Amino acid sequence: MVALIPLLPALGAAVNGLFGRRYIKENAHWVAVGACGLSFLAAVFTFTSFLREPQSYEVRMFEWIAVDPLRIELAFLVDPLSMLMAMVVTGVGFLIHIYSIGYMHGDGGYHRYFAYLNLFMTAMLLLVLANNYLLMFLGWEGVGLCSYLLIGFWFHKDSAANAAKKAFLVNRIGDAGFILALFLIYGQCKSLVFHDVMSQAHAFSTGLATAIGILLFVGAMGKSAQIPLYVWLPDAMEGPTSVSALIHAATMVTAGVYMVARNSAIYALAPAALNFMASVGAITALFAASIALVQRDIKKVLAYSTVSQLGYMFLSCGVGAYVSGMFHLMTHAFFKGLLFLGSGSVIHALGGEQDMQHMGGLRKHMPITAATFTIATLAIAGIPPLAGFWSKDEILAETFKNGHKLLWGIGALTALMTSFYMFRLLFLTFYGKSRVHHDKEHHLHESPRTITIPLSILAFLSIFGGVLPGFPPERGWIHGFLSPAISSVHHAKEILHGAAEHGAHALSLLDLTLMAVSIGAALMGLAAAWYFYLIRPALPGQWASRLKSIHTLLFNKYWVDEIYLSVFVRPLLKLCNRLWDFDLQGIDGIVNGASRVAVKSAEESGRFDLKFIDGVINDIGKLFDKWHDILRRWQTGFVQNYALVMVIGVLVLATSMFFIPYHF
Amino acid sequence: MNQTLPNFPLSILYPEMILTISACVLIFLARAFARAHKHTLSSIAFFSVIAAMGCAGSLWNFPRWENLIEFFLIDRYAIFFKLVLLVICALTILISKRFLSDTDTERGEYYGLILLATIGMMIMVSGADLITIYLGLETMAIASYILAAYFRSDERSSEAGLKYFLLGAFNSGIILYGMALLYGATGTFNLAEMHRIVSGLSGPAELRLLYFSLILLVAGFGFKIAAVPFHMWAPDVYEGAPTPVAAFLSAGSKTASLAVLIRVFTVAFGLFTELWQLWIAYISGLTMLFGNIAALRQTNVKRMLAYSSIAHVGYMLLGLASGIEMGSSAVLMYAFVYLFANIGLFASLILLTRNGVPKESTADFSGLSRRHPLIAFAVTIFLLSLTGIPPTAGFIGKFYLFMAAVKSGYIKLAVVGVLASVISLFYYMRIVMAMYMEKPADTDAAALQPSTSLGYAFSIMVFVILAVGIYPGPLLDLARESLSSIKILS
Amino acid sequence: MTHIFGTPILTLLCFLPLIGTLAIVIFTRKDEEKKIKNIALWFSVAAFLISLLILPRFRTDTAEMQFVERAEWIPAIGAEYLLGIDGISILLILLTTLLTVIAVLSSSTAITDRLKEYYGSLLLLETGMLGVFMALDFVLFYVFWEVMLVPMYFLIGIWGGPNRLYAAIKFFLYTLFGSVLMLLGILALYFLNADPAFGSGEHTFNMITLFNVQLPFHFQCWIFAAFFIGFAIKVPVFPFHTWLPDAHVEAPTAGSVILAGVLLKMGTYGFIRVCLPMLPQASEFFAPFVAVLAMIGIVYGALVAMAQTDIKKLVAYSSVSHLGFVMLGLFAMNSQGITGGVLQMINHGISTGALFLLVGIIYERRHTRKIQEFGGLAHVMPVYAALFAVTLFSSIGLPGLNGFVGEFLILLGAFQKELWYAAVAVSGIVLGAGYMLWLYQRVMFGTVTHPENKMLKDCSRREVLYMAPLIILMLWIGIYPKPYLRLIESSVMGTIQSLKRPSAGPDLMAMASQTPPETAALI
Amino acid sequence: MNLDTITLIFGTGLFFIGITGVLIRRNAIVVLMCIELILNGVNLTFITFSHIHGNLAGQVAAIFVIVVAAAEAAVGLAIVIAVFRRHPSINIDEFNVLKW
Repeated sequence: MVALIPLLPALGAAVNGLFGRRYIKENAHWVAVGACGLSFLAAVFTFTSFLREPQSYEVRMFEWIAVDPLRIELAFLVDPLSMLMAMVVTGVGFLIHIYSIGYMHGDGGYHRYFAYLNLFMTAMLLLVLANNYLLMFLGWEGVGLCSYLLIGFWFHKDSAANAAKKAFLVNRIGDAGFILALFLIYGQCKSLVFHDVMSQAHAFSTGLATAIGILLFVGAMGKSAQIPLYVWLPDAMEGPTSVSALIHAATMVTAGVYMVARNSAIYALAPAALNFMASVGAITALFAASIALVQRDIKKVLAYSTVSQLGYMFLSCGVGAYVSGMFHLMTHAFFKGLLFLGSGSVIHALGGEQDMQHMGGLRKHMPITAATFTIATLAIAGIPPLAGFWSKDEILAETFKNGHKLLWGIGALTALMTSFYMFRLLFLTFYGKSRVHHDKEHHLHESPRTITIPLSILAFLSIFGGVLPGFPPERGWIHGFLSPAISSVHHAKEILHGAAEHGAHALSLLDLTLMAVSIGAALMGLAAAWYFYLIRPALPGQWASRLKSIHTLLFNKYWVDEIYLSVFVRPLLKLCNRLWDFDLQGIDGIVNGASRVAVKSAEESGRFDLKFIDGVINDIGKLFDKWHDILRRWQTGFVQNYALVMVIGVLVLATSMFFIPYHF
Repeated sequence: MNQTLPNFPLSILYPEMILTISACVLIFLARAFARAHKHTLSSIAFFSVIAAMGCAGSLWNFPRWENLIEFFLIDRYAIFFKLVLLVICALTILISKRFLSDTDTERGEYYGLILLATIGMMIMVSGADLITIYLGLETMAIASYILAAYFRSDERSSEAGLKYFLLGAFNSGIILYGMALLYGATGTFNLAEMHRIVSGLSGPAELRLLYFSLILLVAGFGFKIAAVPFHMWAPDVYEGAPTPVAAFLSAGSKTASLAVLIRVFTVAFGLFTELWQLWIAYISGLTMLFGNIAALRQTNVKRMLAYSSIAHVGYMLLGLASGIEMGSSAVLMYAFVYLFANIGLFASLILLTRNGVPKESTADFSGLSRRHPLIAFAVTIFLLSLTGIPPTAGFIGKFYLFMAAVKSGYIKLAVVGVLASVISLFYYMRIVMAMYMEKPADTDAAALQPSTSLGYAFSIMVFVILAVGIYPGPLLDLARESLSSIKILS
Repeated sequence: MTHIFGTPILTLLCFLPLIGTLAIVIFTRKDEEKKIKNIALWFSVAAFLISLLILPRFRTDTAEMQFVERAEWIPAIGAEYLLGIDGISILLILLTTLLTVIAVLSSSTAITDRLKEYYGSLLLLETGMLGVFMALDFVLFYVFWEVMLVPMYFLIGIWGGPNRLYAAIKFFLYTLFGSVLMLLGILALYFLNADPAFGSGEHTFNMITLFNVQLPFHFQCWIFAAFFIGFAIKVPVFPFHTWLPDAHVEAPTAGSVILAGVLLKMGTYGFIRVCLPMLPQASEFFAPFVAVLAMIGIVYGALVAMAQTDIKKLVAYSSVSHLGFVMLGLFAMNSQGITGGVLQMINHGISTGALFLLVGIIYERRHTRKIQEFGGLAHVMPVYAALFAVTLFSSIGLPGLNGFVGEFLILLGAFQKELWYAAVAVSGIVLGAGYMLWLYQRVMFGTVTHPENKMLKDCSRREVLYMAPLIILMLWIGIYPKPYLRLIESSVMGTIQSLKRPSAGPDLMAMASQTPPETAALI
Repeated sequence: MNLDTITLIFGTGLFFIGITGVLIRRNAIVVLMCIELILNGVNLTFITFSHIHGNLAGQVAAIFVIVVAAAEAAVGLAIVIAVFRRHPSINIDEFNVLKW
């Protein structure tokens, strides 16, 4: 049953991939959605049976790579963490599949799109269900591949093709870290199965654990778009919006968080790695949020917002609150998925327009989209009692309680900014006066039902996702469900932090204060956005010109892309060209570099003006040619010279007795 | 030398006698045949060589091959070389026919001189006595001078003859002086006796004489086999001489002189083995390098072949330097293997000659594969064999040589050797390139028609090269056996 | 055991293509194109089927040579006709026969001139390659090793690109240079083995006997150096690689496929067949040196590939990089490394072979390989783009495809040998993705900029047919490599066992000084 | 210094004079004569050694050499004449069509 979860989408992908172009064409969605739906059902089935009997188990398929003593199986692990992820992935995935039917309708690569999407589901499910690191890595790279394919789905656009390549390459850098971590783990444990590694993790030295932790986090940086490897995610918005929702918001980008949570046992031994992770997370959150403040492209804002929210998740994991991180991962999947889908609905309605300056007042034309979008905005901004509030607040609280006051401050500030830019987005898009081009205005329409139904379902989840599994969430079902998977870490954390846990059992005054701060931040952001964009729409422009330097800096995203380009990419290419020159001239030349002198001296003697007629062998050839020329010039044609050479030969032989130690 | 001729079976002299009679017939009675019977001339020559070959072969198991006549040995070593020389002679006759009729110079003297030179060579390899050797050598040399200058009307041929003669005669003087000193040191001309006496020599004066005679003989025979630095005549003579003559000289006179060199040095200079091996080693290295580098960009294929034959002598000397047992049998092997490819290439030059106009540049080979694929294939096999690429005989020859060199510890020399053969690949492959990868140079290049005799020659040579390359065992055994007969002499 | 259906199977397999060559030469006329092609195809398919026939009888539980065939050849020097295979060679043999079939198929429209010579050379080449992988006698090995140079030289030189003469002679010269040094190494081994102090005391070129030779360290080093140059040029290991781009670029498609797919493997095969088992201590000693060269090759190859403007050249340089991985794996000298190295040999044969085929497909249509001449091909040739994509991802080691399994094992092996090896090599993976994806973007993505490209036909049925087995293999090895790994396993273990063999100790060194001059001279 | 030594020295002298002549004289005929000088030097040496060793072998050799030298000279002159027919000079340094 577990095997079916990834297998079904794989089949769907294969069918659509092989036969889509010729035979299936417009009906590709039946295959894809069917496969995904069945996969979801399988996940639900597994999940419920797991709930009945909450005991982790592994399902072995076959031996994948076996070279003594390395044995790696294709096997699945069913435990709370993987089940939660599987549910999120298949659930959200299924919704987005449905959404895509409407969204991608009429696209030339319809079957291709669904094949990729199914392939993505397979890879992602392998990633979350894997029972060992290598299989996880397979999924990890697999989702990268699908991300590449889907970002570049409209490959006729150069920007899309570039973005796809960038995504894959940046991810590969991260993957390099991942795989090195994998080697370190194997070197220590002689196994790559999670279970074996976790049971031996306590024996890791701090240094090793830190190295592994940081390398794994490098992998996560790539996949989950953290500084400095976040640059691909904003560009990834070149793909279809449904893809952005599924891959670049709800599922794939959160793989890093999942992976970190999966390795909690190792991180527990590496406080330095944790601190590093928390700091990176917090800085990323703030950094991305600040960029999001001024972006005009609706998807770009959402993209930076995703980066920022992912920063939150790593902050959470970094301070040891893995469960909170996972919780936020789940709620984020709901509301960010919803936001993207909503924006997709808008873009769809506007015929591809993504600039918010050409939107406004869309509420009237597309009520369902507007309503669900508003819900999602409220959720992400952290307005209680929506889902986002609970998870975000929990992260901030955990950060504060674990003693990272500065990080908490950053987090709170980010929350304020999040609220501001999200409401800015909401107001600019759906409220206020319409700035839509006139020729587009009368085309405006609400999206078809395949789009609105997923929106509604996600909206529901965004509202209740936080409290549905129990109130307050900290003591709710999810936490109870997840903590066994991360129990080892709690154990370790107790050793590390002593009694840090004790406050979690009741809503203390501290909790309430922190909660108030985050609500306050959210509301402040809301109010500011309201003032700026609904009451005084001229104000943002004025501020922008007044704070021109900051605005330019933010608007250009700190020029990070440009810096990367000039610091890494261009020099690398230059190096490549240099090396090529070297290859053309150098290596063959080096071989006889020393002998060149001989050639030179031969040339100097003036008689030789040889062109290399055949040009057949480069420099060695030339060298021999020179010698050839010298040697054959000895052959003067004069008989007496020949006789002289003979006589000299005899004389040399005769005198050699003085040099050869030979005794009569 | 107060020997009365013993009662020996005349059959041991049959090969030489057959050839002599045939040569006399050809030279003196050629006029009688007139021009109408051109086929007869070459047929007489060819079949007498075949008959001689048969007689020589039948001597292989001759029961008492030690000192039957004191100055004329019929040991397996001699027979092996006689057979090789007769093969060379036969092939030369086969390839000459077309060339001579093309240039309208087919005369009895030509074949007669070829046979005479062969007789000289055969006497050389049978020589058990310095005087016999000298006589054989001069018989060969005088005939070759004339052959080189055979095209009287051709400036280049005459010049080649003149140069060959002047230098050859000069060299005879050197060899003779070496022999005189050797005689002075030992008081005998007989090699076997010399061997006995030399091992007992102790007086410094005698040793010094021996030493200088060694130097002179190295130079003298070095000249004959065209080893650096005594090689200078070879390129000019081969280029100028008529093509079949060049083939004959580069294969025959070299092989014969090498045979004598091995015999004289191993037998007479056993005392100095290490010394002359060292010299030969140096000469070998120089020769390999020089020959190959000088051949590198020759556009005249004949001249290129001249240099390449110098280079191949270098390889053979490598074997000689590597000791008596394995090294010398490798030399025998190589000499045999080399002759086919070498004559084959000269033959291809003959084939290209059109209406008496020599086509000797690399460019003349262009597009040969389209004009005559089989010939192109054969030439490729010859070239591969010369380079030493399996599955040709040349590979086995080189392999065995390098094996001997490694065995006796001449690693550096072996490295030089293998690198030199890599260099040689370059110029050999240029011909392959021209044949297969370039368009025919002249537009009227119709399909080439090899004459029957040339066709036979080509087939024989290709067959032998491939057969020896694939299954060299018998030849190796043959070479070893013939060499072991030298030891019986000593 | 050695006979299947009453025939000595290896001999049959090895010489079947040669018979094909002769059949073409003798029984066809120049203008009977169809007949020539059919003969070539059937003979290559027959060879492939025979190689498959071997598979079920192949025992995976032993490192011994199997199907050994033995006959007298040159008794005077102890050379025999000795064939046999083990787990390493059988895979390479299968790869060879498969790629030859594909090469024949892929040539049917690409080659229009001098078909007789072409297919004859191709089949002759196959005999040479198979012989190298089967020969267990050094002389025989060397003979096959050289024999295959000649047809390859012709393939490049006659049917190659504009600069083919240069490329052909360069290929020939480089390889010959290497192999003659190898020859000296072989001879040295031969004579040292004849010394009872080190080996079996007999004069033999039998590799199985020579596996047990135990040489003193300094002998090993010299012999290793000789073999190293021979094999490294073939592989090619940086900095001996400069012949490769030229040869690849100029060779016709089938030539490149065979060259990349099989010929390069002969170098690595040589390392694993000769250097590791016969010269264990020297291998151990030189391993860091080789590993460094391999790593330079990995990174350097990738970087230079990135600068290329010619697709084929790019693929050629990528081979330098990939073969660097193989070398790194082999010289990690542990089970994962060597297994990965061997598997990667196969993988590289499949994926780079496929890449060359793909390049050939568009070259045939457009007669250019310049990257800037293309763009947006995915619009006009969707199937082609898809095939290219799978191949490309296989080449850059995407998990789930064949390249990953090999690379992972290699990296794991390298990591266990020396931590930083893996760290450096991993960068090669990143760069590999870089140049390949950039290539793909420039060729496939974007809009169709050149009007000539608008009318390009997508892959024909024949082209898909010969790509299909490669694609299937990529997926198969990627997802379920176990059968392949099992084939390799015992032989690799055997190699590792022999690596642990002690060298001739100091007491033997003392004996060496009293050995006969023939060995003492080597010192 | 006995007679043998003197004749030996004399023979050697002839030999070297001949060699020098070959190396420096340009006229083909003169070179031919110098070669004869070499051979005569050799003959003298043979005969002297024959005397020293007390056997006849050396003298026999000398006779052989004289005979062969005559033949050689005949052939050589013929060649020189053949060349002279085409070329109005017998200066051997003017014959260098064949070189390099």
